[in-house]
Amino acid sequence: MDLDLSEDQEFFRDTTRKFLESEIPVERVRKLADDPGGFERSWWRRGAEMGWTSMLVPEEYGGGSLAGEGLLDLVIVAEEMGRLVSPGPLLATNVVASAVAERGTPEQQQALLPAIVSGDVIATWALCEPGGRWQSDEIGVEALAKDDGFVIRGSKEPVEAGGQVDQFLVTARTDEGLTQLLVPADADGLTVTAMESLDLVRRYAALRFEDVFVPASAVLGEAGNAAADVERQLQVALALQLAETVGAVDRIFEVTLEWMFDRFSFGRPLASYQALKHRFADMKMWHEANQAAATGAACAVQNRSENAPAVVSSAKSYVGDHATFILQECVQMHGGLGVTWEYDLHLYLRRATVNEVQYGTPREHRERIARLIGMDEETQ
Amino acid sequence: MDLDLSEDQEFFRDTTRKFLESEIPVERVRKLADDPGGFERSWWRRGAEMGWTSMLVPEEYGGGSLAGEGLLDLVIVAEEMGRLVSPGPLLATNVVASAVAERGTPEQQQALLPAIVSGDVIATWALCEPGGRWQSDEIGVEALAKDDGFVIRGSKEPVEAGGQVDQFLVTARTDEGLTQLLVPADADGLTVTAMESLDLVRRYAALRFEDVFVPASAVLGEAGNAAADVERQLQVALALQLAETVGAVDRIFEVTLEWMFDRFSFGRPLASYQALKHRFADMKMWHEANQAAATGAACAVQNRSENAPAVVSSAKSYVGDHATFILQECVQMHGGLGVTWEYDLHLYLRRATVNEVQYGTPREHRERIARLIGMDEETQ
Amino acid sequence: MTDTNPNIEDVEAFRLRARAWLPDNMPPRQEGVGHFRDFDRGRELQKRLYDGGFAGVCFPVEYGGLGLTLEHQQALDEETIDYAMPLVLNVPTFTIIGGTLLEFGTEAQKQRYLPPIIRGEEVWVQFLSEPTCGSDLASLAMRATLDGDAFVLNGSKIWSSGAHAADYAICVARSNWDVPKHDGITVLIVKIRQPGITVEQIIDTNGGDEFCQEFFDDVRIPVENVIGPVDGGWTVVRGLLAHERNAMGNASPLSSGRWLTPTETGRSDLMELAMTSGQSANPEIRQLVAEDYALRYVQDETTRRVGTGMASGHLPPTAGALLRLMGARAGVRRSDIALTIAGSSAAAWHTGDPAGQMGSRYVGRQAVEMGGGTTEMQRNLISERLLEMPREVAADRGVPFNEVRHNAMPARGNKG
Amino acid sequence: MTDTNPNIEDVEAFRLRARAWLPDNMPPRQEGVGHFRDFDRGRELQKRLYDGGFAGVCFPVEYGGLGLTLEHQQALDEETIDYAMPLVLNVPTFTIIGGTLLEFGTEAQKQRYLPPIIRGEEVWVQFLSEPTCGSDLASLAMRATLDGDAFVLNGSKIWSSGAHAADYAICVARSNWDVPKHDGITVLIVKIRQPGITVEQIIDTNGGDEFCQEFFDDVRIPVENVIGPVDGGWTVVRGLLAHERNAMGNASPLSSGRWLTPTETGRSDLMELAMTSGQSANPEIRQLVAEDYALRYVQDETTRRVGTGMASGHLPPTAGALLRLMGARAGVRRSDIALTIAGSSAAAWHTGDPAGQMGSRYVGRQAVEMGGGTTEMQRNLISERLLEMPREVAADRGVPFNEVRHNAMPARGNKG
Repeated sequence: MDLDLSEDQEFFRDTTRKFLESEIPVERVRKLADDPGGFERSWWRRGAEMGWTSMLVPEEYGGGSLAGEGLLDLVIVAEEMGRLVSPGPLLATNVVASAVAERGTPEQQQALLPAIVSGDVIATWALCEPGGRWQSDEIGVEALAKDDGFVIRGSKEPVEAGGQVDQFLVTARTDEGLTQLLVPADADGLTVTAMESLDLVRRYAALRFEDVFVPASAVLGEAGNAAADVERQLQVALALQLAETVGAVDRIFEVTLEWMFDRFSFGRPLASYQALKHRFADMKMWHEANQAAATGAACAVQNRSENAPAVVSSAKSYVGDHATFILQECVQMHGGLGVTWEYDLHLYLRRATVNEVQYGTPREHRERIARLIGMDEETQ
Repeated sequence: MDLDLSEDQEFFRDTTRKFLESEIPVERVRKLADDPGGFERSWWRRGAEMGWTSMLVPEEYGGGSLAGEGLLDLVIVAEEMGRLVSPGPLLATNVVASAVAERGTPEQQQALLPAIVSGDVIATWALCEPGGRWQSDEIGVEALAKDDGFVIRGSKEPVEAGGQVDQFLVTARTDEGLTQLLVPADADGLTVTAMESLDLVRRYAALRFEDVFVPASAVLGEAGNAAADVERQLQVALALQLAETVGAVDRIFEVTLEWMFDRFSFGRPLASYQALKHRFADMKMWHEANQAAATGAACAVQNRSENAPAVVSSAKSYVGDHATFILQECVQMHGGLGVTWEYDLHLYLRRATVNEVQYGTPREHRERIARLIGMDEETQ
Repeated sequence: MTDTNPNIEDVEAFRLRARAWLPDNMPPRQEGVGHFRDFDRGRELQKRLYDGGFAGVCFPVEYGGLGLTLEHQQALDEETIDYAMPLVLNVPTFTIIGGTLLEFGTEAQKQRYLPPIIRGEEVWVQFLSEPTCGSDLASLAMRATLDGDAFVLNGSKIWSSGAHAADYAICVARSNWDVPKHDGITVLIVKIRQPGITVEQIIDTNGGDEFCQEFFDDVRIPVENVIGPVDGGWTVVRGLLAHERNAMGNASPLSSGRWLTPTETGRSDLMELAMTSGQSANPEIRQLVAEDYALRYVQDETTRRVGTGMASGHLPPTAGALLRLMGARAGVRRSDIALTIAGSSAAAWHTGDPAGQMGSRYVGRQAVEMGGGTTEMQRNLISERLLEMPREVAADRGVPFNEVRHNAMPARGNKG
Repeated sequence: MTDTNPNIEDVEAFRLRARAWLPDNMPPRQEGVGHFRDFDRGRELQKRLYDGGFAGVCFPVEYGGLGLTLEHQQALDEETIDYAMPLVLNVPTFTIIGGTLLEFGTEAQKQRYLPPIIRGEEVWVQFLSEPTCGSDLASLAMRATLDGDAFVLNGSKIWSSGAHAADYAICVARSNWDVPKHDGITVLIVKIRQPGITVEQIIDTNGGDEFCQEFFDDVRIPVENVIGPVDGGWTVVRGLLAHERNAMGNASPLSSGRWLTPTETGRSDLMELAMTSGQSANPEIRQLVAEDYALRYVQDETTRRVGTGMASGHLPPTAGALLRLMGARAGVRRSDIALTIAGSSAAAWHTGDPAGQMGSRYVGRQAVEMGGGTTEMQRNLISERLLEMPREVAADRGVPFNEVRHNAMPARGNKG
């Protein structure tokens, strides 16, 4: 959480928190574990009314943010959802909304944005491919020009909420280069297969494109020249992912610290044992650093800072390593209770682990940093 | 230290320790820091009398061990030398002695072994090459057949005690493959340049071979077919290096544990603080593991176990990572005193650090393990 | 364990007899996980060994054993390395329970309980931990009230592995609340399946159901089932824990057959995953697989060193805590490596992809830091017992148990 | 620091005046290491700023400052980013000493000592730690005995950076041994070069000579040099430590000019080493260089977050301990990375090879975990003050100092 939220933002945060706490407390999340979709459309529409899908969309299409910095408002929602391991395609839908808002034709915008803002349509980004490939130069799905349109071939996985959405934004490759296409979920030749997931309510699917035809009007942005758009989408995704992780850790750190005071051993509260106190000091430091990194990344993306690519990867790799570490420490502090299904902690650890490895692992983002800071250049 | 030394070995250890404590205590090591050679020949001869150079040599050449397991006796010396950060080419000379004893012609053995055993001749192995190359397939120094002999070209560095020895064992490459040659220190065309060293008394040098001619009788073992000999030498070197490191840590762990009882803070001994106690528990565990690994490696080399290559690299990589870590923890326990020149701890940290990165870094040995356990084989 | 009998069978003769008998009588080795689901298989295998005259090698003849030496057992272990063995009965049944009964049991208890153990007929577990105990085992609050010729037990036990599939338990209870915690403890033999005892399986974060919680409602245990003195059971508990550490250091003579050591099992699961996921040439992945290999090697050597050191007396029995600590840290590291190798497949995978297990494994990784006493307790033990650093201040030292602050019993079904 | 004066110069006017003045008056930036060898350079640069009317921006006018606001100082910091600045005087002279004198000094002390500080004429250090103190600063044993109009000081101070090249010190001594340790402390201003004070440089493990130890033999300090109440100096020390933490969080208005943040300095030394040693394509080395980059970025952001949080009151002043802890851990990690990149060259190298520095750096790496209070003390602070976990048992709490067990003073030249 940024320490310097505006009054409007604080109010927004409080409203969001109250809504989530009353509408989708963790007991409800547990029940959704058995739901094939992992969330309910009607609930998502109500979230949309709260502004969850409008922050990155211009006012003319029903969008709007608190003070013109939509991403900084949206990360507040992501963080609150992290605090309650909420379901819902917040990241997925907003990445697509943002891409369409920034690069779509008026027709594309009119067709998609109002429906996304109202919560009637949900969308996701089909970026990653089998074998953990997600970087621009690894994209293998082909889009071949044909009859004033494109034929798409190849596989995308894992795709977040792939089995639940109405609309895909597919990152593919034409002869000219990276190209993005808007593909409806019911397109002919598209097979969507549910995958298993570590998270209780976040669903993933594998998409198989077998000669899926889309008209030229499906291209988002410029065919063959989508690299910058893909980078931007990645940054938006990471900013939201980071905020969610930080929110999850924040909640568990609070709960665990409380536990330390309540639980006694040898007649003393656990909180009085120096070996444990020192581990909490480290956790507190890492958690402050995680929050600083997540806030810094969101600001860099919001402001389109020149160094945003390296900043988001720095935050992603640091938070990826430290968030799950803190949560594992919190499991340990709880003793046996911490490894039981019935205690909520593992729901948070699952979410943070999923976030750690989706949209690039910490290791992959460090490799990206090495490239971004010029390690491939000639030695001077 | 192996927990199950024989009575003879315990006696040998005690004698060695007493000799080192009286002849070369740490204050004396500090004075040798300014000596270009880092040790005195006369002292080395007295060590030789104690058996430091005879353990890997057959009795016919004046050698002999306690009970036929020379390497297991010799690691006792290495460990005791580690406890006092002693100078002297123990590893360097014994690797050559062992190689000549195992693979030398009777002439080579007669020429070198008695003189090594008496301490009159010291020798070292010139294996490593610039850029941190030391594995068999990286050797670049050439030995070209010429006139019933070989012409050697190229650079070897760092070479332990390279500026102090009488005799080099050079690992080179002929057209047929790896070849080892015995080269006297005063050979024509050989330039020896002293290098700087992190250790106070262990010296290294760079060797430059500019068309150095040696007769065919200089070949140790079989020309072109030395890979197994090189592997064996590496194993002997690592067993000795590991024992020395373990000895260094053993001494500092003792001293630091004592310090914890003597030093008071807030009216309590440092030893009473749980956060520090838990760090000592970890240190104790790593140190036991280091000792187990070093003993296991020495046994595997002594017994020529089939898995000795992977065993020594496992021990080397594990001990390399953990020995210096323990020593750094001990520095921290000492506070400011631990980072002063005047306090002895840094001498041990220097020795352990040098051992960590010589004859392969932990990282390089892990890469070696990956190869040895079959990661380059086809997936089944 | 038994006096050397000059008339006992020679070790080599014993070995050869086993070598001849095994092929026709024991099935080939099949590594299990030591799970309660193997209990029945364990009973059957042990019965076969018993019928062949190879059960209870180091147990005394008078209680159904063979009265032989550790060397005989080791010879049997070597001969049976390629055969299926009832390994699941070693801990706790043979080593911890058997050792504790031999050390502290009455003659009648030994006569009654040891023979069925050796015949593989009765499987035991331990009822030690309680929901309110945490690391402080001696703060247990199961109430044992003397009523005529029986103790009446009320309370709850937890973290007993496979209790619902076992027959008997050693149960530790509080018989006196007016004295400091160590002075009011009584140890009892409890038949698990009897009125008043409800066994519930606990689902862990990975969906596993190994652990149980037991609820005791007015369970009557006859006084002849008390092991050691009434109110003086803490000595028995300490002995029991020593048998446990011995077993962990592979230093118990009551153990029969052994697990393959990690370096004997060939390719590790991590290497397998790296190879099959096409990452065998990735230098960072190679580092991790090799680190795991080295760690397993060093762990083996450390077990050998500490185990023989405890056996020879060079190391005290508490040195077992070093193995427990190392095992836990290595287990955690391995889960981290597994996650890194699995990468994004740990989060979302196709059914059947082994990489998909690595996320769950990571989520449940702390279990190894809790079983058999938390890692923090091991660090206390090592620093205070092995290194003799000062003991932690215990606010309950010398204070009657009923005046000490305890944890409240969580409500059943509490989610914390 | 000063009341807002409606007549003060507008921030933008001040900025433009600086922008116009700087090119002809200040040399270009050159990153130093903040070492005492830069003291003379610092004095000279500060004199130039003073002559140009840019010194002591937030110090009150009555003590030689400009009496302007933090915004003025920030504008000056921005304008001077490409110029050499007397950064070496920021800590401790301007921020810690200046701040402490302003907060606790008498009017006469402020009149006497602040103007020469602002003119760059007098450089200060802190005499806090003692050889027997360790982490427990309040256990200091420098003896201050009142004798007429002066305190007579006897004892030793240690770890004062560059004391032999400085002019004055704030010195903390014990004036009363019959009360608990916090209640008998007096803080004094000490001129360093005077009879009875011997300053010795300590050689560190890397051969550096930054730190000093001072020996006091009957040094008379006039009572007017006492800061704060006699025996009540612990309040002053706590204030001083708060100024120190503020300075570390880049949150002190008395600081002038700033270091480049790690991400502003371009290629890190680690990246440079990786590139020049031909390892830029090695995937593992790339991981490490990138890890360092990420760590530096996150450290910058954390400093910003915690610094502004302390300034706005969202975080208490002790939050500075988070930065100190993070800085130390990151420094240690960087030394480890440096060693890995250097590889065998860290052990043996040709003169002039930068890789050769990495071994020494590694050997001296713990220094960052000690300066400004050990990492362990930071962890105590964070857990006990920020997280409000229970305080450690202090055996000396409420006990007269002369009845508490202390460390013996090591003999001079002791090697431990």
